Amino acid sequence: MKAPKRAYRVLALAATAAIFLSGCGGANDKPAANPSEDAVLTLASGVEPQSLDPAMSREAQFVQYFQPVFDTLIRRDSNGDLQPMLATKWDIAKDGKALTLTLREGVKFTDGGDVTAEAVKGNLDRFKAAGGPLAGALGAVESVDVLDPATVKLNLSTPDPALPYALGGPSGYIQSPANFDAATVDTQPVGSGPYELDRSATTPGSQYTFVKNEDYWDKDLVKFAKIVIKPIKDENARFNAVRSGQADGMIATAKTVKAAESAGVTVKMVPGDWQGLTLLDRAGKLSPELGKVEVRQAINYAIDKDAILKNVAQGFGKTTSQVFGPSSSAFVESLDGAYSYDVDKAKALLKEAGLANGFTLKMPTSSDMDPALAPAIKDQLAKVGITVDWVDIPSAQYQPEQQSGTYAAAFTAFGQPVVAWSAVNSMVTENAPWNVFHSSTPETKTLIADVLASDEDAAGAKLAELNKYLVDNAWFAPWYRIDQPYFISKNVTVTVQNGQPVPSIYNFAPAK
Amino acid sequence: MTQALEPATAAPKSASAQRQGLGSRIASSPMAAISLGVLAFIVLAVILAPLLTRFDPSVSDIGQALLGPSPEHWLGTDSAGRDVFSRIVYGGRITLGGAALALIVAMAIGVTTGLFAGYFGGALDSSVDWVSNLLIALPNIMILLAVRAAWGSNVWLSMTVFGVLMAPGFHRLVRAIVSGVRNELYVDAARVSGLSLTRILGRHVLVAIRAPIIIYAALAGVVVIGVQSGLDFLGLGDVTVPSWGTMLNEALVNLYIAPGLMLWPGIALGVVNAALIIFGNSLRDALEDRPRVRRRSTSSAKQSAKKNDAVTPAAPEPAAFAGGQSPVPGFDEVPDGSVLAVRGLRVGYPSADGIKDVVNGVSLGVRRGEILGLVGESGSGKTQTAWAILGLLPSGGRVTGGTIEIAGQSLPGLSKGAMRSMLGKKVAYIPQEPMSNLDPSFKIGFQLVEPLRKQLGLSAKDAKAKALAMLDRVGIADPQRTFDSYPHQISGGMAQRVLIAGAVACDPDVLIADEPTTALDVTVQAEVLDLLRELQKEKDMAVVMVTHNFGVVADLCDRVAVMKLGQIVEQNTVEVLFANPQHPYTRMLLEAGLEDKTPRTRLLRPVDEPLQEAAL
Amino acid sequence: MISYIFRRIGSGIALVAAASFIVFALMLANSEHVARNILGDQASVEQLAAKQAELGLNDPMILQYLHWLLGAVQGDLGQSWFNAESVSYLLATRVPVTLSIAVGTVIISTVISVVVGIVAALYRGWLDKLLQVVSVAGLVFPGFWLALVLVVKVSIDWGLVPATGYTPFGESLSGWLLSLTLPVFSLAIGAVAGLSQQVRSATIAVLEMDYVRTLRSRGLSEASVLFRHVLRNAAPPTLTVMSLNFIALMSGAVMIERVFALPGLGSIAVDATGVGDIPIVVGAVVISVVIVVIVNLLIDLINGWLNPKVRLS
Amino acid sequence: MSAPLLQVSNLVTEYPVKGWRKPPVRVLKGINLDVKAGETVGLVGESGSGKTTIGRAVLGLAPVSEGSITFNGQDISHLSGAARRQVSRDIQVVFQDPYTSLNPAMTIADILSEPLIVQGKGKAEARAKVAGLLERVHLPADAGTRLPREFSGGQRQRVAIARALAMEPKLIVCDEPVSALDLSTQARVLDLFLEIQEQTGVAYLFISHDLAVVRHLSHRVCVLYRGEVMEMGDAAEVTENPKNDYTRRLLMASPIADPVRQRQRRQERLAMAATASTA
Repeated sequence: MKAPKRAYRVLALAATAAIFLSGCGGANDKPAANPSEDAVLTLASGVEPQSLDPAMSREAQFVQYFQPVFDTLIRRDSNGDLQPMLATKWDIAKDGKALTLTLREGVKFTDGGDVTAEAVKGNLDRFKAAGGPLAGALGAVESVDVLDPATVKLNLSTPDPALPYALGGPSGYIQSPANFDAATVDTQPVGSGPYELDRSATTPGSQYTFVKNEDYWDKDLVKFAKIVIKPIKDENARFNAVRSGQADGMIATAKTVKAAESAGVTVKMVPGDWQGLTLLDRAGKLSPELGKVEVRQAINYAIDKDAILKNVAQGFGKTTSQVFGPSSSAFVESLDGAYSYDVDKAKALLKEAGLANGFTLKMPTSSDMDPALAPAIKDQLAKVGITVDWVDIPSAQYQPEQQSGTYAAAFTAFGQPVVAWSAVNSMVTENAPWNVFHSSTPETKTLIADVLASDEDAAGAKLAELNKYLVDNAWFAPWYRIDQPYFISKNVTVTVQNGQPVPSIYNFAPAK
Repeated sequence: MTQALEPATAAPKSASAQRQGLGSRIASSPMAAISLGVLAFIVLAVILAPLLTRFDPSVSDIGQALLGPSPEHWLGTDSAGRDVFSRIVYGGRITLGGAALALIVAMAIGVTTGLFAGYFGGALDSSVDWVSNLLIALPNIMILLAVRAAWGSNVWLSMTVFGVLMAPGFHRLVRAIVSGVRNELYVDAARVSGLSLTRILGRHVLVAIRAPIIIYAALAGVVVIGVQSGLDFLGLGDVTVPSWGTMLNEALVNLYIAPGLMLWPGIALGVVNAALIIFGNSLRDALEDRPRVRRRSTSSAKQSAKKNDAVTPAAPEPAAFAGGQSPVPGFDEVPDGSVLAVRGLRVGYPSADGIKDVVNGVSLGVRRGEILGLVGESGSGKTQTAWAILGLLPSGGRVTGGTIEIAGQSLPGLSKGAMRSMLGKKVAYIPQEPMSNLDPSFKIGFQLVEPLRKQLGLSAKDAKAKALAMLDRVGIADPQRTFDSYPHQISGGMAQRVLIAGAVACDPDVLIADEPTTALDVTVQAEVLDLLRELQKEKDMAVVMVTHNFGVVADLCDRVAVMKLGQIVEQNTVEVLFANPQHPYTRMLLEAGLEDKTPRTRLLRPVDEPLQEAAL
Repeated sequence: MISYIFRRIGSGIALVAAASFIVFALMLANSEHVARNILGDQASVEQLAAKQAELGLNDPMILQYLHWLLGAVQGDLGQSWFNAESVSYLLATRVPVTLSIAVGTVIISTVISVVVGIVAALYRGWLDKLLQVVSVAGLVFPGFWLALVLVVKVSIDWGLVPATGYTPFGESLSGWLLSLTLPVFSLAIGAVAGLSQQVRSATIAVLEMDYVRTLRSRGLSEASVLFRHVLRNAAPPTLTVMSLNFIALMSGAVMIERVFALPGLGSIAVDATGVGDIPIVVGAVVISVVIVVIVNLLIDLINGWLNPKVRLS
Repeated sequence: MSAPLLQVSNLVTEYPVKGWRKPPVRVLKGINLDVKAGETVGLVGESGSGKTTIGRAVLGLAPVSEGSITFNGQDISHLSGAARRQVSRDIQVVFQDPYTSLNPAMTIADILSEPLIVQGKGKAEARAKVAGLLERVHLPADAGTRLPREFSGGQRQRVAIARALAMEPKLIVCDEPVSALDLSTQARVLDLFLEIQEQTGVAYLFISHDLAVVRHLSHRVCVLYRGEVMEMGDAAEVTENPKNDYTRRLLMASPIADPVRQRQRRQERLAMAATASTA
């Protein structure tokens, strides 16, 4: 392809006439005059925000749409450690039932108002009451007291080890109280962040433009004159945007990495989801077979994780048997190898459970899953005698279907939060949204209670114990943790954000 | 997916074009036969999938993923380690089966409603039409996705729904043909024969729409396959069943690590699409491009038989008297001073066995102020001779021999531009059927003014004045009104006057009139003949009057030439020829006339009759 | 004439009402996961129930439809459930994209088809055969496949046009043209295949008409015969195919929109249908039916103008 | 005198006109005529005179708005369905256009046997009858296996006549059956009509625009103009000494295949037109 390139171009130019001439100089061949002054960061996002109201916001990929406008109370640095932002200091009460925040003084919203304790209280109250997607993150917060203009106290009904970390995300976005009741609260966000939304250069579903907040209190966080985020759902289209210089960053999948490298795109990796089966019905309500621990263990042994990791995740990741990631305090390294591929053992376990002749397991699948996964799982479970009956679900309904209690098990991919409690709260506690059948055993109850009763250091050990219990009892059948690729163009540099599939806005900088 | 289908594309011009069995038509077109063969082969392979493949299309071995072709896996394996060949073969069951289902549903609905709506018309027609407008206006993709969201992923369900959405295409196609067929005389004949409605619809109407439906279905098949595999490709289908679309979807996911996966499902889709399109197109061409016997509207049927020779000759009516008699001496005489002189003219058309001559050495000449009648039955080549003189033979036809001279200018070999400048000014043409010879889309005035400006270089104003004067001259009572009318707003007699005005407007030396009164009522005919006679005198033109009517010849012509099977058999002045016909054919023609015959007696000797016409 | 237009508009309104009802009913048939889709996987059961009630999903279907209809007749298509914007605004941002693609495709494919079809009709023979082969080839390759190839070659390897996205007309004319070039081209190739055949057939049919011979006999130039008389008479069936192509493009361009990340009507409708954003889906259907009705009316009026015989009284 | 076979009394046919409250078009304005058994009645008129509509009304293909059509004593004006099919045994048709009156997709034998089978004849019986019919119209026996397109116009018209004869009708409506044929073919088909009438005693309602053809075949002639009967009477009388002005005009307008006599006739016609316009 190298030699005739010039000829192609000449031909094409001749053939396609003048209209191209005016638009030929793309972003790629124009060196930025002064990167820090007028640099533009263009990101191709895989998601599109439903609303720019913080109360309606979500974690993960969505943060890139909110971080430019809103400061969080606490900032998660790229390691996932907490750093001061609007709050300069935070203290957890001894019994874990209160969190006191000391606020930075002199910070102003872009509408001119001050960031005060009242404003923070207003935001927290509103976030909890609005019933947004993450309202549960403040579930433990009973009330918020304004102690003085620079201090707020969050009173908790029960200890919540994940709360400070949560305040580094959506529940910690602070918007101007003047905007609370504005009709445009969803579309014209007003915060104290490093950038402001330029509504005139914004088209929902196609482009969101943020311009530099000239008066921002921390100049170090403002590295671009403008940030443009384009929601592009199709990975190929995102990749084309980055390859052709129309975008500087994008979230990707393992299967594109090789092509990206050969196209000269920089590939960054961050520890990502754990993938595998979630054995939702460990209580055996829907599928009595799954109620038996031997069966769940057999499923863990039956899957050739290495083969799937190699083929589907292209080897970018590490096999595991636990749902907690290395950066969380619940992580127990040895549990990664708790279940290794062993067909005979799986068969033996099934026999032990009285299911020597196997059984049928109905699971949902959708086009969002890698096409190789469903057949591979079916094939491998068939080898131990379990027949998988895949039911095709339209991709948008896939996750709701999993949570609807229709299926005893499902293929899932979950993030591995830095704070272990977040994972517990999402998957293990009795009313956790992903504990679909509200499974609970005396052991889990005790361990969870112990975790909440312990201080930070002791909690780690208890969480590890809970982890071990979940692995031993095979509540899940994790296969591996993937490395999540993120592609950037030559125009920017980035530091990946631990615990988040895409880097935070603060992590980007113009290339020198 | 973005292909729209229009019934008219697939429909032949008329149901009466179907004068040949469907099977033989397919067989007669090699492209159609080959593409049908390819389709049949693929369908057979897909049906026999279990015999052809050694692997279950959905059994995977992830350890064997993305292998290249091997004796075991002929086309390699996919990203889950499934055998690509068996997935292609089994996938065809879903893709082609789904398409077939959609087509069957669309046909079942569309053909039924089209049949009844087209046959009965009225309120039934308009209500079905409204529903079909609704279905066309509904965005197909959204409906399919909504159905999928409502009732789950199921290729058979969604293809059934898609069939319903496609039904309007068949409905419109069938409705249009049936409402045409309904007025065909053979349907009337069937009704008069006492056939029941179901029998008429089944035996007479359905037969006429069979070929167009098949053509349309072939092209609609391409659309269905496109939509179905497109949806699967986008991940909007059922991923648990193998189809060519889901294979493409898998290929897209693995685009950068195994681009080859695109290949086989792509080829399968391409081959089927190409076969369908080529089948449809060549079947349609077989319908359209055959030598066509023109369809006549009921009102113009009078001249229909004569029109046969206006077309690439079909089997000519067998002459009542077997040929063989040599032409009467003087048959090829070209009078001195002829302003139009044709010598040894031959006109040929390509046929299966090379060029076939339909005009076979015709010589004739006309002097200024003289009217020559060119008489003959259908297939005699008289119209072909007229067109050859004008240089306006239909596509395929050409002068294969002889010379034509008009006003000293030798025509064959003349450049197109030079010929064009002769037309209208040196030689002009009055056609047979007035209505079909005026462009229905333009006002009459425009059609008169346009050539005046072009040929005489008149200004718009002068051309209009001249056109109005001409209309007045040909006896049109209100020239301005006619000038501003569209052709369908005036009567046939008036239209013929307009055409005569157009022909003589540039004062041509020679006027070729091809059966100018055949389509007219007899009273109008008399008036038009009077007009022609006057104009000819006034402008001192040489006129060739092509006709089959000896009465017209007797009324108008000075001399007459009798044509038979592409040759002139006798030529003389009218007085001599009518009084003393020499050639047996001329005699037979005159004898067949009804003048001076005793009513209710036989016209011909019965003995030789069955023999001749039996010679098919 | 005026009464004809009014009658057509009336029938169009009935079409819109029927279409919206059908889609509404279909969408409501599976709306159980809408709240979950809106609130995400971390939402609690109580939150879901509250959302469900807030959206009115607990009301009887007919009531929900009437509620929507009441708003719609006042020009209010409601609020998207998945986006904070009003349906009208969201669709207003999408319609120009889709119209640009659809109109562009129709124009380009028509220009090419008319040239190709007429050349084929005039010269027949091997040239005709060749053009037929080429046009068949255009249908063999699916548009999305073509688009995938084109984007890599033309945009990425050669850098001639942007690989993704849509530049609004108002922002930059050249940007707008460039962003449309590839999508329109990949759609037009398929459209040309069908349309050029149609033009060819129609042209051949008109060329065989008696009046063409008569016009030639008056010494009119071939160009005048062809471009004035033949084209005008061949136009109505061609226009009908064009309008059907256009209708198909209103939602059928979704694959191309996906490949080029174009924010068109098709992609928003597909996404909205998937997640169950009923106001958007119904709104999109209403918009596209309205456009279809308008286009059909225009085509019929043009056909009437072209063909005085069917001119509507 | 016996009752006529066909009695058309005060026949009015109207067609609705598209559009709101537009009055219907009156194509026939009270036609009276009759056909006796074994008789040929010629209907002559120019286009728009309504002659074809009369034939179609008799055949049940055009509506009877007012008046009545009686056949064999039975009022057949408004028959439908089975009753109409019963009558069709006795009233048959030969249409104008030999190219569209035969179904192009059916063989001649199928075309001819179809009405027989419909009327309850067995297949074998029908086939046997087809051979006889072909013979009667002087077509070779093997013609039955062929398709209409393999025949010339005249031969097709013979097939159409055979089809009409298949039912052994009492009346055949002949709607311009020879106007699409060449002169020599026309002569042979006219001879066939005469021959068949001699053999079977069938009555003809013979519709044509050509006065000469009508005169040659008919016992009585009926001249139509714009939906009204101008003149009806003995064929020779009407066609040679017309009483009606219109009939006279019609007669004078048709040219004679003899230059001398035609010149005379032309003079007469022009003179007549001149007096008409001065009058």
